[in-house]
Amino acid sequence: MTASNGTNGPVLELRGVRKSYGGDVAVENVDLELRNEEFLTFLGPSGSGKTTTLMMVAGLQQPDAGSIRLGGKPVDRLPPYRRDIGMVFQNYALFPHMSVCRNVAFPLEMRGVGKPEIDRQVADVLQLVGLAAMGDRLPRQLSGGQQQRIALARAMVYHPALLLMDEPLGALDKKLREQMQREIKRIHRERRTSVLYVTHDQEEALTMSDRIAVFNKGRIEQIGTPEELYEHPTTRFVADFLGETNFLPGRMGASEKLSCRVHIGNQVFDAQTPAPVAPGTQVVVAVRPERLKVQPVAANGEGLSATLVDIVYLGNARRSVVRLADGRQCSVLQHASQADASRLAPGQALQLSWESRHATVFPDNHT
Amino acid sequence: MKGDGLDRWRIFRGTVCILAALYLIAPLVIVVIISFSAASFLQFPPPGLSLRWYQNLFNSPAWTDSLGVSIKILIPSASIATLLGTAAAVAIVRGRIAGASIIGAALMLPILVPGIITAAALFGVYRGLGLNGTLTGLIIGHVVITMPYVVATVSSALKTMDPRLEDAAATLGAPPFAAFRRVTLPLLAPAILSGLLFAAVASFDELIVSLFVSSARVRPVAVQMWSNIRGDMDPTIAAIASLCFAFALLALLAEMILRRRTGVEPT
Amino acid sequence: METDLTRKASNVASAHAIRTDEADAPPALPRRSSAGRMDVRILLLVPALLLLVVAFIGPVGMLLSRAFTHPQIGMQNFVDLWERRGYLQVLWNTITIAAIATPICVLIGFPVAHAMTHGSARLRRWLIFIVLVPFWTSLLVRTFANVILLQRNGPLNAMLVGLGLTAEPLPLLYNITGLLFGAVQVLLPFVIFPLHAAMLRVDPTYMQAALTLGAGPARAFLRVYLPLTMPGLLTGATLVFISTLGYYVTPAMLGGPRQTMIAQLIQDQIAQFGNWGIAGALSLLLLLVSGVMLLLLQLTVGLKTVAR
Amino acid sequence: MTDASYPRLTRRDILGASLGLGGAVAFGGQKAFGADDLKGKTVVFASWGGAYQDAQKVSYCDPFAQITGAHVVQDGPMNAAKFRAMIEGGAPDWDVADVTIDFLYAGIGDRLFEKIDRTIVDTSRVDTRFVNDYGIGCIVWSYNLGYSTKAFAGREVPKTWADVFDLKRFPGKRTLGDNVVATMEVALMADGVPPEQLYPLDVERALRKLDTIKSQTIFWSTNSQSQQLFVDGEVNLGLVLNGRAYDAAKKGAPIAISWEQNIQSVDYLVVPRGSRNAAAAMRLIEVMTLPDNQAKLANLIAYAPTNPAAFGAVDPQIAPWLSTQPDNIKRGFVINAEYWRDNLKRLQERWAAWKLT
Repeated sequence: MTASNGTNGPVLELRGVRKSYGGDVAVENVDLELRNEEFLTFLGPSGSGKTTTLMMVAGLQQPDAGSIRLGGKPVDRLPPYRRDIGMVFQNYALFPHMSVCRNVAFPLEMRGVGKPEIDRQVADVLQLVGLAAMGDRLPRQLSGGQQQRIALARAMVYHPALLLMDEPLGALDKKLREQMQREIKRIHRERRTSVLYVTHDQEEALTMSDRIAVFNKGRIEQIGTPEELYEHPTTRFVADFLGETNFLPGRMGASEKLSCRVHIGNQVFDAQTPAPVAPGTQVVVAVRPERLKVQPVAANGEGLSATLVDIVYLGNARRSVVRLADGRQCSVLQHASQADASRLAPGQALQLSWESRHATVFPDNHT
Repeated sequence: MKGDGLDRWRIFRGTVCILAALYLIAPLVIVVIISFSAASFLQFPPPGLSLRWYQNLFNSPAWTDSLGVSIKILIPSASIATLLGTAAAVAIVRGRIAGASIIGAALMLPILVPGIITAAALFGVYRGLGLNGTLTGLIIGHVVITMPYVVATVSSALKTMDPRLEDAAATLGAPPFAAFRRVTLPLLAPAILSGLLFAAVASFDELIVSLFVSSARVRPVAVQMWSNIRGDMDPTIAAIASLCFAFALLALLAEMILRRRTGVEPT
Repeated sequence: METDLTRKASNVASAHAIRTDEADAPPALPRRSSAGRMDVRILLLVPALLLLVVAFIGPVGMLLSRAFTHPQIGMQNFVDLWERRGYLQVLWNTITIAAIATPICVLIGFPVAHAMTHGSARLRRWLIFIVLVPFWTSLLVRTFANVILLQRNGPLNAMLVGLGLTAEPLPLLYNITGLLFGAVQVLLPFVIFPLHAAMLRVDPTYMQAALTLGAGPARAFLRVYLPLTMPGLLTGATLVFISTLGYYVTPAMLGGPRQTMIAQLIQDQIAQFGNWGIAGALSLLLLLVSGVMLLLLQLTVGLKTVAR
Repeated sequence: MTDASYPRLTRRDILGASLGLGGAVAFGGQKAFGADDLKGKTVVFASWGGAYQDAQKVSYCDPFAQITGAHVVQDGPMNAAKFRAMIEGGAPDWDVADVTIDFLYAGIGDRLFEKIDRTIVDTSRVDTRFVNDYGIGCIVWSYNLGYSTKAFAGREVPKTWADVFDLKRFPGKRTLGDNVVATMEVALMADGVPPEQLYPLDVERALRKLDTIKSQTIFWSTNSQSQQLFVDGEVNLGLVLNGRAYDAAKKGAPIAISWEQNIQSVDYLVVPRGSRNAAAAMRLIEVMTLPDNQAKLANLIAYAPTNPAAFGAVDPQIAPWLSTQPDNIKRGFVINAEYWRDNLKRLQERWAAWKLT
């Protein structure tokens, strides 16, 4: 349990983990550490290997290579029922023939906990998830959100060292999902559990996680705090997958450490580069829509010239679609007050600009 | 025009359904009525009503003995078939076994191969083993023939069952046997019971293997009925047939209730 | 009771298949391996497989091998089969009867399956019950019931004469009429359940789409509905066909000597003449014909699934 | 084989039997065996099913069970192939079987039977012509032309076998046994062969004759079925056994028989070789020979006794139905059991092949 493993070492450690099905590689060379009490999320499109990795942590699948350590101890040879983990499944996997209480009591019974203790702990955890009154119901008599809480209660009633959650909110509607996100965060804080969470919903990942590991094609593209990932993506995939990004084609100029210059059309801009790129290489410059500034064409002539195509009303914001000289379209997000101030109209000639720390350069390796 | 065509189709469909229902059920109803006949021959409608054929049935040692034999075959064979069939279904559906689907198909063979072939084959082998005319021989034959039902019923229930329930049990600390006993088995129970019921009904009805393998001393009801139908068609057969029909109806209703109560179904 | 057995198995299987369709089955995970190593659950298969091999495959193999070894080694039994026209006649009878019974079953079964799938909830429940009842009732009992129903002075003839449809009672028993009447009755559920399962899988919006796209109901049916239910239809038809091939009780009780079928011949050869060789050869032919039909089904339905 | 072991049965013999001239008249009742000495034993009695076997149960088996305490299991119908298969298998399931005379003769040659134990069975009670080393005659009976009195009410009724083959004068379905024995004789007589020239049978001629009515004929496989066909009105005329016709008529079926060209035969009780209850089986045969029991059977199903002393107790109303009635003997002939002994298997296969075409 958490106590035994102190606050120093990682709860979970993956080294060079690999898994393939037949000839298809599902997970390739994954290295990862999950710190104590951390909420770590695996984010990625479907088929990116995130669930497979989770399953290997749970012991429900076996890695072909690499090692997995839980609480510092290798668990490669341990079956799921001997690993100190709790898991919440996508469709909850509540035992349909058992009442809520019996479901939650199940892991305690498996651990040989005495009856009075079971009753006490079940009552506690049902209290925690706010369903103390539902103990005698059968799972099918509960709503989706309630089932989800029971699944959570069942997975944590025995204080496992690590809680695994596989797209636990996937089946809920948007409103309920947001409510459950807050709930899970609250429980995470109260119980000080370490959580490994899988989702394909980037917003969910951004709002809930301490850190996010972005999966793509069986590999971890980048791992970091939500802010790091959003503001400083290290790969084009991350920049693209997480939030919305405009990619402007250009050519690499001189660079020094993380700073560089990049040519777009016949203009030169400052930007950042997460990895060294040889000068002259075709690159793309990634700029978030909310970081793009638009101005009517002005005398000083700074920025890319563009034409406003359309303005989309989003309530609290406005999205402007602009066309660049080469015909590409870009998206610009303005806060309502900002937008109202600038009073643009379709057809208007504009200039686009950004601050250099908000522009990231990636090699143009896919079109 | 369009509505016309659909309406005509509905009328046609309704007519076919009514005729088909009559076709399937009416003969059985007639047998039940004749079983209460007062006449010595199988006449319809019966000239009068009586219970004499039921009395005849229960007073005749030939019938009561054969009923006893059928039960002595049915109980062990249905139990063994259920046990072996369930185990095999679990292995095929849940085990990671190379060629599981081929093995599954092979287990269905006894109901795809015409009964006469199975019967002749067993009869031939039993001759050398002295198993013809023995309860053991009949029980083995009935297990072979009824086991596929259990395999089919249990494996289709297993396939419908969410495999993550077992995964969940494992992550919650249940070793495989405990997971099976606490989660899989209770969820499969309705299917297993339904398989058992089916195996019992099939064993009771089984004729061809029994015909080859039984003897005068060990003769199940189906064979007794067969030789009577071939010989002496008096309404006693209608009486036993009505009882068989009632037994089948009860078994079917029980199975339907079981099926409705399956926990996996979100009804 | 061979047919009895097949029919029940397919009942169980399809009844559960229906359930699979109705309940939404969990999506298949890329399958897991709890243990990674060879699964110990293979041991659970041992008793069933042992029984299957010792008490079924072995004995059937021995029966079939007698075709080549009894009374002496060689192909003599097949030469005999070829030379005695009677035997081939029976094989031909058997196939003809199966070939007549199958389309009748499909023609009656299709509307019933359709009503069972698309009718009102009450109608559906009743139809399923009505089709299941004979399924669970002993074949012997039902065949006996047909003897009573069809006899010369039986209720059916009484009704026909009463309605003035015929002056004289019709000969309905101990001929092809009687046999088909009994056979189709026993076989109907075989075709109804697979069809029903296939129909459940047809998304109703397809038919609506076809109708909005300008196809008349008849055309929509022929071009959309029928092709989509074809795999179920073919499965049902094949089941009917091969179970008819193995019929014993029905032709023995309802047919005449001209409707003697191959199973009766096998029984006669063993019980009356002790000709194990001929019996083995006939069994082999019977299995071969059934096997070819199943193979054809596999190919057509298999290809259909690929094509879609 | 000497003639002595196969006493040729003649019409005169049967006539003699009916008049009680043939053998020593038995008296003295049963021998003194201890009552209930077979308690716990089970004896399997195989016969031809239906009304006949019911009558045998009441007349032979029940008294036997009462005297000895043994339990009798009824089985059937008797089937020659099954009988042979049992003997080959080593442990026959049956202890006593009722067989026709042709099978008795065939079975002696093939060593299918236990020798009758004359220390148990008092063979002197039975007409000597029905006593064999391997079986004791139990009934004398005949194949007859039966017809529906309802179908032919107020019209000409069929009399001879030729009438059965005359689809114009006697329309409707007819029935014959699904058995080569007697059917051949019937067809040949219908085709004009006089009874004394029947044997050896011209089988192909008989089959050609049968082809003419094949589509109109239902072949019964058991005697009970032959009764049922008349009861149900399924057929209008055809081949039945005299006792079966009597039983159907007694139960109210519209059936009458013609005695023209009737074919007479005898059934024997035998003990299959290797029977595990041979001694008990002999006791059952012994009980069968008692006159009271034979008379009881005759009164139930109109099959004639083999114990001449039994005739005294036969109901006079039954007499016209008995094949041993002098008038009935005169109009019929006795089946050639030797011919059938020697040709049965071959003709059965020919018959099976013909049926399928």
